[in-house]
Amino acid sequence: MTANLLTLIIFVPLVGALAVALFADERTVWPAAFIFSLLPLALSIYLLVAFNPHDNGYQFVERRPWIADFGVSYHVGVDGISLFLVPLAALLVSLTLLYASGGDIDRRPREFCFFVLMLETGLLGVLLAVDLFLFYVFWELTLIPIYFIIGIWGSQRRVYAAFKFILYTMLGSLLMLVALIYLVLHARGYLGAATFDLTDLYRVPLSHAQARWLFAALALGFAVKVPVWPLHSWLPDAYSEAPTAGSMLLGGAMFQMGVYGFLRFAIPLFPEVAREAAPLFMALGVVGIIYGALLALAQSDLKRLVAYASVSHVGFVVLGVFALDRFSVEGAVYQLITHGLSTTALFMAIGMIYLRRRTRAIGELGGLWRPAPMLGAILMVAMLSAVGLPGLDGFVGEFLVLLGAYFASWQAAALAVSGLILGVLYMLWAYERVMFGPLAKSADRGIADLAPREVAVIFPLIALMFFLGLYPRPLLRRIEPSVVAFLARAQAAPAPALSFDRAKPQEFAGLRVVP
Amino acid sequence: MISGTIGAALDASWRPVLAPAVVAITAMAVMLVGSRLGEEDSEGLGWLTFSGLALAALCAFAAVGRHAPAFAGALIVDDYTAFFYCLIAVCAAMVVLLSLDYVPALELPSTEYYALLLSATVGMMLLAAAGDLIIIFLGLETMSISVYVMAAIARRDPRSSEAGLKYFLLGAFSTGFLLYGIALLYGATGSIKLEAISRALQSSALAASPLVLLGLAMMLIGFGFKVAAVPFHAWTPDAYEGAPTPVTALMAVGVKSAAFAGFLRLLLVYLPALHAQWGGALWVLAALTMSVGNLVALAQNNVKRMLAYSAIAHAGYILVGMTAAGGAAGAAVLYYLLGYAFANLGAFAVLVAVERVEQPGTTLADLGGLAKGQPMLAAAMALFMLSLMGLPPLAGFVGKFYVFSAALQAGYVWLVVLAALNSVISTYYYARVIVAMYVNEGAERKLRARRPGLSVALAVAIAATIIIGVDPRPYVEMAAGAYASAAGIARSGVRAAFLAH
Amino acid sequence: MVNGVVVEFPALKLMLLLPALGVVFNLFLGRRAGRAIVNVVSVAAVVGAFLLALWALGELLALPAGSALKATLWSWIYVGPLQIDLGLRFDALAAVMTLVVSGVGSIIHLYSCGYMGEDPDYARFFAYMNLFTLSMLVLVLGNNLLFMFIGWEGVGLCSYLLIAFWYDNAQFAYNGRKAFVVNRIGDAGFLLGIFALAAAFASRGLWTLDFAAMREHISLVSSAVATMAGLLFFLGATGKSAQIPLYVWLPDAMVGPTPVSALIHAATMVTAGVYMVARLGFLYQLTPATMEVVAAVGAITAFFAATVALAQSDIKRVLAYSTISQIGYMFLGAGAGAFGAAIFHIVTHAFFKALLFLGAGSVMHALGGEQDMSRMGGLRRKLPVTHATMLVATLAITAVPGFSGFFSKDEILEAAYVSGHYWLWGLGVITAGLTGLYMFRLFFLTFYGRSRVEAARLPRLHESPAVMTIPLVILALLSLGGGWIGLPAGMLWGDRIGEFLRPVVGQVKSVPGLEALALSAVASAAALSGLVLAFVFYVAAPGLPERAAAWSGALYRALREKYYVDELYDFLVTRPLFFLSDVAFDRVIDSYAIEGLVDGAAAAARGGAAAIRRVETGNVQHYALTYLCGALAVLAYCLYYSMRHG
Amino acid sequence: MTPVSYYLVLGAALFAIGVAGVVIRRNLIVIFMSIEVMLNAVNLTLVALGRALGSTDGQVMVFFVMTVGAAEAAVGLALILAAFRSRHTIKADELNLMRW
Repeated sequence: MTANLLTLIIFVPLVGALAVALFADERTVWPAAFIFSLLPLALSIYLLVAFNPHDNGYQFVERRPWIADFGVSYHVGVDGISLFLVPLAALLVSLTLLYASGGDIDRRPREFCFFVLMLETGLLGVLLAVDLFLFYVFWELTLIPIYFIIGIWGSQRRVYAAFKFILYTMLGSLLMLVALIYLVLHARGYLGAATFDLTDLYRVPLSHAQARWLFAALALGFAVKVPVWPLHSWLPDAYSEAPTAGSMLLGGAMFQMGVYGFLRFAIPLFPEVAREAAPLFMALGVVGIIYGALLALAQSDLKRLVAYASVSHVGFVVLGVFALDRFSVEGAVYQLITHGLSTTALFMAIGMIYLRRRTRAIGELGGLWRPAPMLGAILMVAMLSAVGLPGLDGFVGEFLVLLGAYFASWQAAALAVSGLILGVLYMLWAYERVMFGPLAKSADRGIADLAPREVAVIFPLIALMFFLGLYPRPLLRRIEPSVVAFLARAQAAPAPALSFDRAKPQEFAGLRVVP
Repeated sequence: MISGTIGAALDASWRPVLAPAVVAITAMAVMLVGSRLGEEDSEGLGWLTFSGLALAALCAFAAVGRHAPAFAGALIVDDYTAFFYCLIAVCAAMVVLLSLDYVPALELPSTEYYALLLSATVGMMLLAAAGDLIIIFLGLETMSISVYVMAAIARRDPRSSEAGLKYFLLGAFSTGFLLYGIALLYGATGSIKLEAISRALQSSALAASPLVLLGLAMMLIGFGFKVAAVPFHAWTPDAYEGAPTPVTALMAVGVKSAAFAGFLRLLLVYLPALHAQWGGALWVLAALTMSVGNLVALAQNNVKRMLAYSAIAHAGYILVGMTAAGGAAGAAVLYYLLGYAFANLGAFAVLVAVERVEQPGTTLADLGGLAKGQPMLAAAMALFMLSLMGLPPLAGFVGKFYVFSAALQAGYVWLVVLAALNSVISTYYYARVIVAMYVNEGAERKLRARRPGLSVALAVAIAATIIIGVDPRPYVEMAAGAYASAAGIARSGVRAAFLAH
Repeated sequence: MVNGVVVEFPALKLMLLLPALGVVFNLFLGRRAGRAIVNVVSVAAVVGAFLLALWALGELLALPAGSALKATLWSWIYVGPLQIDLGLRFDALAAVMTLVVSGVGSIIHLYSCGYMGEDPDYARFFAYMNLFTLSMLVLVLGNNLLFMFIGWEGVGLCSYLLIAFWYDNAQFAYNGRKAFVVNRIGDAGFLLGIFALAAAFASRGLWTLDFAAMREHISLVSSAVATMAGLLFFLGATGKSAQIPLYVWLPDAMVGPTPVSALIHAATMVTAGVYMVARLGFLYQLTPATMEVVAAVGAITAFFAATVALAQSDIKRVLAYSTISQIGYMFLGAGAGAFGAAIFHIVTHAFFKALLFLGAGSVMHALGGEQDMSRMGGLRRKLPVTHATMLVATLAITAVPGFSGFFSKDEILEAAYVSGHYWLWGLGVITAGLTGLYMFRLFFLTFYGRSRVEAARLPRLHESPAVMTIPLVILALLSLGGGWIGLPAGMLWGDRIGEFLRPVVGQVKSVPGLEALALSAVASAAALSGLVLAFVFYVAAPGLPERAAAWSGALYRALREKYYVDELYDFLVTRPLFFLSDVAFDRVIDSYAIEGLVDGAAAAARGGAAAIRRVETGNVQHYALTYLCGALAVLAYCLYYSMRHG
Repeated sequence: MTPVSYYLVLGAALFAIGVAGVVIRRNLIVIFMSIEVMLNAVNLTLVALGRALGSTDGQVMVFFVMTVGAAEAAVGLALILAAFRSRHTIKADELNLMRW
């Protein structure tokens, strides 16, 4: 099984998607989809167990030619950076399906399950691809399902949000594609053969100008996805218009893609430029932290609030990645996991409120703790995790990020810390207005507390928050070697500045007729 | 096998025209049979046409593996020709499948319809195989005149006759330019044979002569019209919108492929010496075509008209590839046409399936709620839109990928960036179709009972769109081989250029 | 430290486990188990911790001075060279704090069983209380800064939860959040302090946040870094310990249940800042400037809060300001280098201030929740036990010689004087007088004079049940005798607590006996004169306060309105922040600038499309014209080309 | 002997006249006639060039053009007729059912 483990993990959901779409009926579709989503989860847990924590390279590598002539191969592998994101994505998809079946998705369940499972394949593929072409294919593959999920099951302005999302993402990804092709063509001049293999492309020397443009194109694609301020404006719309299940996937499992892109591709491929751009991105990260927090403070819709809070939190991640410090990068990777958990839990809790009250407007709610203390408690834990209370998961990553950022630039860390203060302010203010205070509206009085199935859905997340907050060591241990390897690349001296041989492409461009 | 037998039975010199000959004979057969049959038997005629085209597609293989002029250089037989024979025959056959429903429903005159379809196909094939300027002209006109009539064939629909008329007037107008170009080129080089022209232009003195330049410009203009390049595109939306839907499909796929076949052979294979001259013009045309096509498509509510602008936009992408020139570009364009053809045919097939008899033409509103009533049709349409959008792993993506590669390889970075930005714009209008089908509610409508032919066409289009994208290798090989054979360079030469070994 | 040994003592883990189990039990089973079982479990958890602490103390005392007990829960954050464990360290300083936390905590838990006797949410209450105990123990036992930070933020969280315990009241919820947010400001400073310190050590190759290791290698830290880190940590301390400028949350925190005020907002949590400063004494000693700041902020806060306390009519609010004032003393002591004295004052303060709050709680319990002193008076006969115990506490806080507060406060003032902070010493002495005045004002207004209790409440007026009065008595005894563990050096058994703490917090130079006596006399005189003044104002001549208030006019209003500091903060911080967030960012920058750019691009594309499609007029001749224009352009290009190259 | 350039210029002038006619005249029949003028201008050019080059290709070409022109004429007139039947007009600018 180990030989094809990653392939199984990636494609079992796709098989499930097709099976569900073709064979399931309204009654069996939810359990079927859920079971199909459990398979990759189980496999990825096996992956965790079997992973060798001392190896800093790719493990479980599978490599076979695909479009061999163009150097495209089906090359997948897992390292410490992606190791935990895989089971996380699988878990979140399972929980999303479980949650969605409870009333959140009330129509066209078959299509929904199809898209969610297809999305899972895309997500896992993005995390596991080592070949740039393969990566790009999966990257785009995630786009369509979530577009449908927002567009079909979203709320009022869903179409607008879906368009905004897809146009933003396409803008980034198509320029990225251009850059990737350019890079590969350029690399062929050195390697003798075209290759999309990441490990080969590391060896290609680039002129500074080339590296700068290529980095810019890749960074744009990834920055949109993260999103890095000021490219965030799709996010509040997408997060708030999507159905709860969609928000959970977007906020919990998809935001990692952009950061992952930086970690895996943009920075290691162009370390020199990345180092140059690092101060800029750190600054953008800090601006994002404060900007997102201030905007979250101004929101009157719970989902929009969490959306802007996400902008703020990914600011920490960006800061951590670009501080290019061992602590901060490891913290950023850790935050990829923890932010996914807390955002998912927050959206889930908000969804539970919405199912009961049919509103997400903070002003319409109040005093919900009285009728629904369990819901209140869960929302509290999720919020505390999000604001980085020590002892919960969010703190570990935030601490490491800030520590590393402090080493890189104490000013950045000092400014970023204000995000922690504002975080408590907007989260607890919203919490206070929703959960505390008198029961103002008669509609609030009758609402039910969590049903057992809802507890079952959210409990794994809460448990993980405590576990990851109190015992991060096993994760950090496995992440570390890959982070060290990443930093070694990121700090590497520029490749020997060979002069680029322009003659080679000319040969092809000016194909002459043989008389 | 069949092709082998037939091929062996015939004189070798007939091989190059085997496929068009089969089509032409079928056309005559259709006219003969059709005159004996009543209109109610149109489906039988359709199947007759289909089998002729299928046979022609097989016969196309008779041309494979050779590179030789035939009929004193009037036609060129090589893998390139075979590729386009095959592509054109398949496209035409698919259009027949689309028409099986449509012709009786709109009460079109079936005999004339199928005969014209076949003669248009003959013209396309000739254009693809043309080795001299006369055949280029003849092929173009055979194709065009047939299609003018086909566009106007729905006599009860005033828009159809208007479409035909406009197409005809502008087409004839454009023919004047093309012809003038032919005349000038002939005057400058003293030959109408492409080989000879190409040889003559090797001398730089001649290449710089104003006569050559003017001729080249006129040819660009003429072909620009046929491939719907901006600013010679104005006929496209009206003709596409007014023509009966299967005819629109033929225009979007067959006419376009054939025009590009001729255009590509002329410029890339025989006039690379003038690349310095036409490259810049094509650069501008490509940029304009992409941008205008995509932008105006944003504003369309009629799906056929939207697809017309989308066709313009795709012509722009193909022109990007042509601008790059070289082996990689040639192969990329061929591959692109392949993927583009099936996605478009599929989209038109869906339109045929959902179109109402009393009101031809489909607006976005008409697609509302399609996903609920006709989930398979909607899914298929979504797939085609995604392929046209250029999303992996569908054929449209790989095509774009190769075209971009070729252009980047030749150093046209900004043109490719512009193409990428245009692709972003295109996302919007393709996605709008998906939104219409999946998000919007529509009135419940009963669709015509579909004949199996249309379902077959849809299935083929779906399968091709996926397969060509997921495992592009054999098709890339095919495209690269075809172009290599035409360009007279070793197949490995193109491989070296286009692929990596 | 010099001769000390470190001994593994696994029972320390148990000390955390007990309250943790209490939390889990109360949260998940509390409602089902019923009130009696919840009471027993919750109190037992804390008492158990107290007994364990006593056991550990016994072990510790058996070891040579400067020894410590330790235990490690598990490894926590390990990244590269930085290895942070969840480690516990029970040295003299931790021992004192642990005993106070679990000891006073036990008493207050016991009291709560009575006080919360009718509240339906008892399970949640005790869950929070146990969680608080757990966090506080983590705070004092943590052997490194980061583990301590878990407790540090944990107590802040519990404080928030307990202030907002009666969440139906929107104001209470607001006050809870205010406390948390203000605390977080301090916490941010704490965190930055950690970074500064870690970076300073790391730059010299030492990767640690462990107190013992840092203390040992503190010489690696330059004094500039020490100053910066010290100030950052002190910012954290001002948040947690309600000092200027971050004290504003504490008076508002009084809306929580009274046992909470006693335990969290008087006895333990608010002194965490002092504990932290003492714990980091080795750092502060490197940087005299920071010490000055600490001392000055302490003394000024002490004075400032005391003046405000003079004019408040809410009994708990007076106590809150008195807490702020007393903690100011502690910082004065710490800033003067007398960390031992500061800790000593934590201990005595825990006794008498807890007692004061519990007494106030008892009064409120009797009056059905009344907190306004203008509706009390003459209660001494109805509430004899409360009255007696409150008297002891008031005498203790006033620092009347012999009572516990006297010894600790005396040590602090002496240290301030000895270290040359004469101005601050003077301020401390004046504050001592003010303390006597406002505390006895409280005492007299509550228990003496004419009864101003609302008639409706009179019939139900009763002394509290035994479960509440017994804790009062215990605390009264402690307030009375608790100071005797730290007599001036040379007197009877001398300064036991000071000697016990010395290996951890260091020693202050003392002054000759006679001079010390004089200093004590001055302070005591000030305190007693405050007492007498209060007697005159509120017992002998009850009309006087009103006249004094009228006479002082603006000053009195300023005092009553707490110097308008809340309003000032509102104007300077809160409103600008919300304006920035709501108007500047949400409505202008995000909606217009960023969103506008995006929607503008979309609109431009649509506009372009609308413009270009107009070319497509439907008139075939226009098409021909377009075509012609294109053709001419191509021809022109060719001409241009041939002219340039031909 | 008349230089070939005379013919070429005449051809170009005729072509331009044809183009102008297509763009300017509103009557569909006249537009169509203008197109014929364009074709014949090219024919003239071809013949002249063929003669100048001494090759027959030009003349051969002209035959084909004439043939195709005849086909176009047939088809074109039929289309104009069809349009007239349905719309009762042969004004180019009135045929604008489809636009934008």
